[in-house]
Amino acid sequence: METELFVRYGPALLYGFGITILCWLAGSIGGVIVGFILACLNRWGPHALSWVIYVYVEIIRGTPFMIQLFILYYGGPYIGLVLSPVQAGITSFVVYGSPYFAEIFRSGFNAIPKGQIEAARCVGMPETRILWRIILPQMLVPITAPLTNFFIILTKETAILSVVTVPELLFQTQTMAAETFTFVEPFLALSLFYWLMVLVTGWIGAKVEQRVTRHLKRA
Amino acid sequence: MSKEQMTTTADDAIITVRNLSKYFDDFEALRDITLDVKRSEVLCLIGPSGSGKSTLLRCLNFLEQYDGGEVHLDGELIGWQDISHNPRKPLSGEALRKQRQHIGMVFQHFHLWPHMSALDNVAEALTSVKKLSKKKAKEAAMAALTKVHLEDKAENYPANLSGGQQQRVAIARAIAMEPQVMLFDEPTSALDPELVGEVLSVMKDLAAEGMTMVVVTHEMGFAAHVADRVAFLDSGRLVTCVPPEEMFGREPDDARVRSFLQTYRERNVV
Amino acid sequence: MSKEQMTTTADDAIITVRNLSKYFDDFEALRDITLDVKRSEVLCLIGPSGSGKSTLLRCLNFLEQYDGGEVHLDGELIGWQDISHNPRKPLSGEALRKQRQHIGMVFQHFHLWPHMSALDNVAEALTSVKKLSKKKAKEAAMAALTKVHLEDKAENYPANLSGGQQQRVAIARAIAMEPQVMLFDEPTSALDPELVGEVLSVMKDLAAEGMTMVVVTHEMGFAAHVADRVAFLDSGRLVTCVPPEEMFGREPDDARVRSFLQTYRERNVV
Amino acid sequence: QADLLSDIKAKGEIVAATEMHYAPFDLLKDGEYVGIDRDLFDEIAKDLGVKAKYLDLPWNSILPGLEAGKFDFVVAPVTITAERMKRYNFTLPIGNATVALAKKAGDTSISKPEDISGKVVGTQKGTAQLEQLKAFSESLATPAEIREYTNVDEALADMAAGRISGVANSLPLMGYAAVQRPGLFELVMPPFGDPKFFGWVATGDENSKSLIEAINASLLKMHEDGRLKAINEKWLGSNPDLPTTMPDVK
Amino acid sequence: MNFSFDTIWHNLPYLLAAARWTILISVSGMAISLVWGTALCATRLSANPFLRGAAVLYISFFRGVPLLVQLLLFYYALPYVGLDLPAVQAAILATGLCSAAYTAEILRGALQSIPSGQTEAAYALGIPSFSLWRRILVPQAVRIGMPSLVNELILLVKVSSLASVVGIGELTRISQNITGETYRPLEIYITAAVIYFAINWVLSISGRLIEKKLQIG
Ligand SMILES: Nc1ncnc2c1ncn2[C@@H]1O[C@H](COP(=O)(O)OP(=O)(O)OP(=O)(O)O)[C@@H](O)[C@H]1O
Ligand SMILES: Nc1ncnc2c1ncn2[C@@H]1O[C@H](COP(=O)(O)OP(=O)(O)OP(=O)(O)O)[C@@H](O)[C@H]1O
Ligand SMILES: [Mg+2]
Ligand SMILES: [Mg+2]
Repeated sequence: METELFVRYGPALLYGFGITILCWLAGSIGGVIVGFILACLNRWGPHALSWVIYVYVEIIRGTPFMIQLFILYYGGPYIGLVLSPVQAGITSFVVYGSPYFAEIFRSGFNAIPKGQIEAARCVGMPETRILWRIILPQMLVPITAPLTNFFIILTKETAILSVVTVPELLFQTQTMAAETFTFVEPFLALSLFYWLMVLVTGWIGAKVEQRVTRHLKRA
Repeated sequence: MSKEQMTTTADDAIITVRNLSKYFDDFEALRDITLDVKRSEVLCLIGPSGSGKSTLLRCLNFLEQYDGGEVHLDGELIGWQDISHNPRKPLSGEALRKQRQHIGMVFQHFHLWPHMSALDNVAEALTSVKKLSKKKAKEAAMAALTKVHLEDKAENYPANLSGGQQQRVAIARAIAMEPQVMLFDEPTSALDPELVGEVLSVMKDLAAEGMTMVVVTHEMGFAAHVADRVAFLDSGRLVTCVPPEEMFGREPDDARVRSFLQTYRERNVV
Repeated sequence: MSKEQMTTTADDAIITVRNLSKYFDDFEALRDITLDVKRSEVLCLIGPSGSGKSTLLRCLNFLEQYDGGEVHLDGELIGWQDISHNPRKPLSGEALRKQRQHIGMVFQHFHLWPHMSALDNVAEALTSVKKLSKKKAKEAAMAALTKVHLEDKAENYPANLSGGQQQRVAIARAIAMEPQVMLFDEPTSALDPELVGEVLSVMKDLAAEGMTMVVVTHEMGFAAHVADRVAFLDSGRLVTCVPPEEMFGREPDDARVRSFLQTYRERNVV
Repeated sequence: QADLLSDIKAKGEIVAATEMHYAPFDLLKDGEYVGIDRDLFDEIAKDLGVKAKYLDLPWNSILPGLEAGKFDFVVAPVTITAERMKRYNFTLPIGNATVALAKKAGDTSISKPEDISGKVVGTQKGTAQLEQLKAFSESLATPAEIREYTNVDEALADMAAGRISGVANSLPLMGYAAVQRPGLFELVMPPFGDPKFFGWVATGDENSKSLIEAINASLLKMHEDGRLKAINEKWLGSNPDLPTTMPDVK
Repeated sequence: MNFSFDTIWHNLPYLLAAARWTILISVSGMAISLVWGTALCATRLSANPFLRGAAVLYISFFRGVPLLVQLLLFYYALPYVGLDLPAVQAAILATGLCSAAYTAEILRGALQSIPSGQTEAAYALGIPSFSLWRRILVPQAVRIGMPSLVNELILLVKVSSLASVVGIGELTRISQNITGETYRPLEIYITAAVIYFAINWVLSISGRLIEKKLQIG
């Protein structure tokens, strides 16, 4: 183990970590929002729209992120869509994540007993209010874990952004590996950074879960 | 049909049900029900298990999309956009919501929201529908809970309440909204005799304030005491609908009703 | 406490409850309950809502881990490994399972499995616990459903059953297992008078076959007809436990019991 | 003391890894591994009297795999540099690794390497060619902006998409790209920077020494009997001038 | 841009051949993921604090370390402790074991929304815990969690591309190689995407069918 490597590449690695976090946060939060909108439109929107959403979900979910990103970044200019690497990275991240999130939300909707929604309708609650107050808090019970899962998966999908020269973490560690012919150290650094992100994500997930399952704990 | 009948409806009928029918796939749950509920009346629905009492109640606020016939509340067609059109198209969510605001319901299985405390269960609709301030809503909710003697359990989640306590929260949730019409589906099934008495007196107060009520019940004593009229359902059909004295006071005409009431009579001579 | 008491227990007691107490956080749900249930006896538990009836029942098969005292079934301590040890350690899942096989239970909220048809709900434990073949289990399940008049709804899922039908499935599920002891938590709350009569006769048959039953109920008529003894609970305490004639036949001694029964009496003079 | 060569001979098989993604040295054509490396190494295996088995691995895992002993030898072209020689045993040069530039076909603004001055040029990250390009760019009046890609394909794709004006990589590679997509890419002559060479590598320890010697001997034989020339002409259309001794590296 | 269908047509057989590896690895991985994931979930919820802790540790390790690193560990590090797995087995094991951690969490989430009364009913009948899981908990958890499970399985199909680091010529790898020869990345990648889509669509449709079948009522 050559520790002075970390001193030499530390700044670059940290910079890459920053870019990774930026893309991850922007992409996954955007993905959650788009996914949620898709799931809602699918449930409450017009019937024709749910077909469009179905096709979108299946196609985007069914194809690899690397290829989507490649097509967006290198194919985009042919139709006049010229994006910078980080722009392309975040955009494709939002697009890529949204169908997964939409499916997770769909499963959440399905988990709420029908009777509770009927009860809410009977007191005349508006549908949006039902969504926020009755459905959402309860659907977080079954979906917090899958959501956490997918946030964690996305931390690692950021590595693919290196394909379009986004200077993220993997990009930096690859430089480190190539320039110094060490393998253990760069991968160790890489794993450590991802592990940190996963740890924090997992911790937040657990906290959210604790909160949303309060009512299930019997005294 | 019906158009003419409707116009002949007595003025004081708030709910009119005409030739209502409802299928679950092939199973005929309700057949050709015609029934009026007058303003401020308390109508009790009795009948054997599976006879369609809950289904009828659920059709009244369109929780079940009925297949044939019509239900009017205050002259307004419930649920469907237009009856002449075939197939029928249901109203939009918003329009349905408007209609349902006037109809309260207590479910057979309570359907409390498990993630909210008893108080929040009651207060929720007060803020979101009646637009009361948080504080006002909580006060009103507390008042409703007090009516059903649950003031000391206001902070419990439904999972931490006994069966009867849950049922009382459900009742409080519905009456707090002060609807024009209340639909009760076995509101006392989980209650002890004392509380049945209490709920009965709450309902009597409501009736005195002019609320219309349709109550499904298995407690004949309850029906006898609280109802203006009692309707007997069997296998999805309305067998009879008469004042309680006629239903319980003398030997009923209908053989089905007679045998239904008999076991009850025998057992309750304690 | 208890050790000596236990040995003095009458030989024919199948369930012995000694100084049972149970807290939910700070709330004392049961206090110092001591009670015997004799073999083949039918014991009814009555009392106001929230008095601890369900909790007591749930302690008997250790669905609630009681905090103090002990429950024995046929001389065997229920739930805990060893009472002298502090804090108490519950039995392993397997040992608990063995104990619970002898104790059937019908829940206040039924707790049917929503993804199984009525028939499968009843047949499930017959295959997985009694190790009957699929075919045998279905036959036995069908027989149990027939007892509660549900043969034509065997293929329905719980969501497609009426409240009373669900309750009957829950009863069928428990009695099909032919346990030594049955715990019923308001088994007739969703049933109409006729069916109450039917269930009553099913229970009488079971009693005749020697089954011991503990029944929580709000129907005094039911208690009067079916019970060997009636226990009255109030605020977690056992107020009295006497034969039904004593409870209902004459004016009860205890003021609490008296006021409890009064409303009921008044209302049921139909 | 283990000896790799005798182990290989005893097995009768040498397992060699490469990334089949570096035309014209290594490529996958119609599902089969072909290229200069393949042709050369087949001959060498024949000389050694063993069968050659080829593995395709991404570049990232080739050197770790070699060190973990998952295979015997690397037949991917590795640019011979001083730093790498400290860690691995290289064979004699098997290809020219000098940097050359490719531009988009028809781009008249570039006619010689110096014309990249002030333009954006892409190359593969972590390569010796990148170092060369950097040095070259610094020597220009206005240096070029250099963009690093994980793979040369992506650099080429980005040039086709119009984001960059040139792609720099080893001469054979750029030449091959220009031949494959004549309407799209064009080679800019001459190559620039220090002359560099590709070699193959084995682990840096003692027991691979004898294998390297045997392969070197075989390579020299191919220099003499014209097989090397024939193979290079087949793939490149020309014969690079490869040294027969280990080149001097700084 | 001149899009070359010839290139696609010419290379399709090789891409399809490579897809066989993708399918082999991902389908075997799925089997491990589902079976082991369910067991892991049960362990995670067990009353025994040691078992529970072990499951938590397992999940945090396999979710925390990038799969690439896990795979490299399985393939390159295990030989040092005397376990030399062939590349395909290493890839299947690594993807399956890693995915199981996610599957376990999905199931755990779904299980939490099954009302506890149903478990109590099973307890009261003396139903053994294996039957409780197999007949009552898992079918309902699968119904609720199915969309998330399909998500996970689809991700598993895609992540099988990492098997290339241990020398397996699966779909992504081969399409990259072909790109290196033809210099036509868009054509080849789009074709690969279509193949991935076809595989994943089968998964997704099966998922929806199962979901429908398990729908209550
Ligand atoms: N999990 C819990 N946490 C806190 N309090 C509880 C919990 N379960 C029950 N309680 C309280 O314990 C008391 C006894 O409850 P229990 O369910 O035994 O009543 P019960 O006699 O069955 O009433 P009912 O006739 O209404 O079903 C009630 O006041 C209830 O609020
Ligand atoms: N969703 C459904 N699908 C199929 N059949 C149904 C459905 N809901 C109810 N049923 C059937 O319709 C009939 C009437 O049900 P309903 O719930 O109205 O009965 P009920 O009179 O309220 O009975 P109870 O007194 O037992 O609650 C029953 O036989 C029931 O099995
Ligand atoms: Mg009903
Ligand atoms: Mg109770």
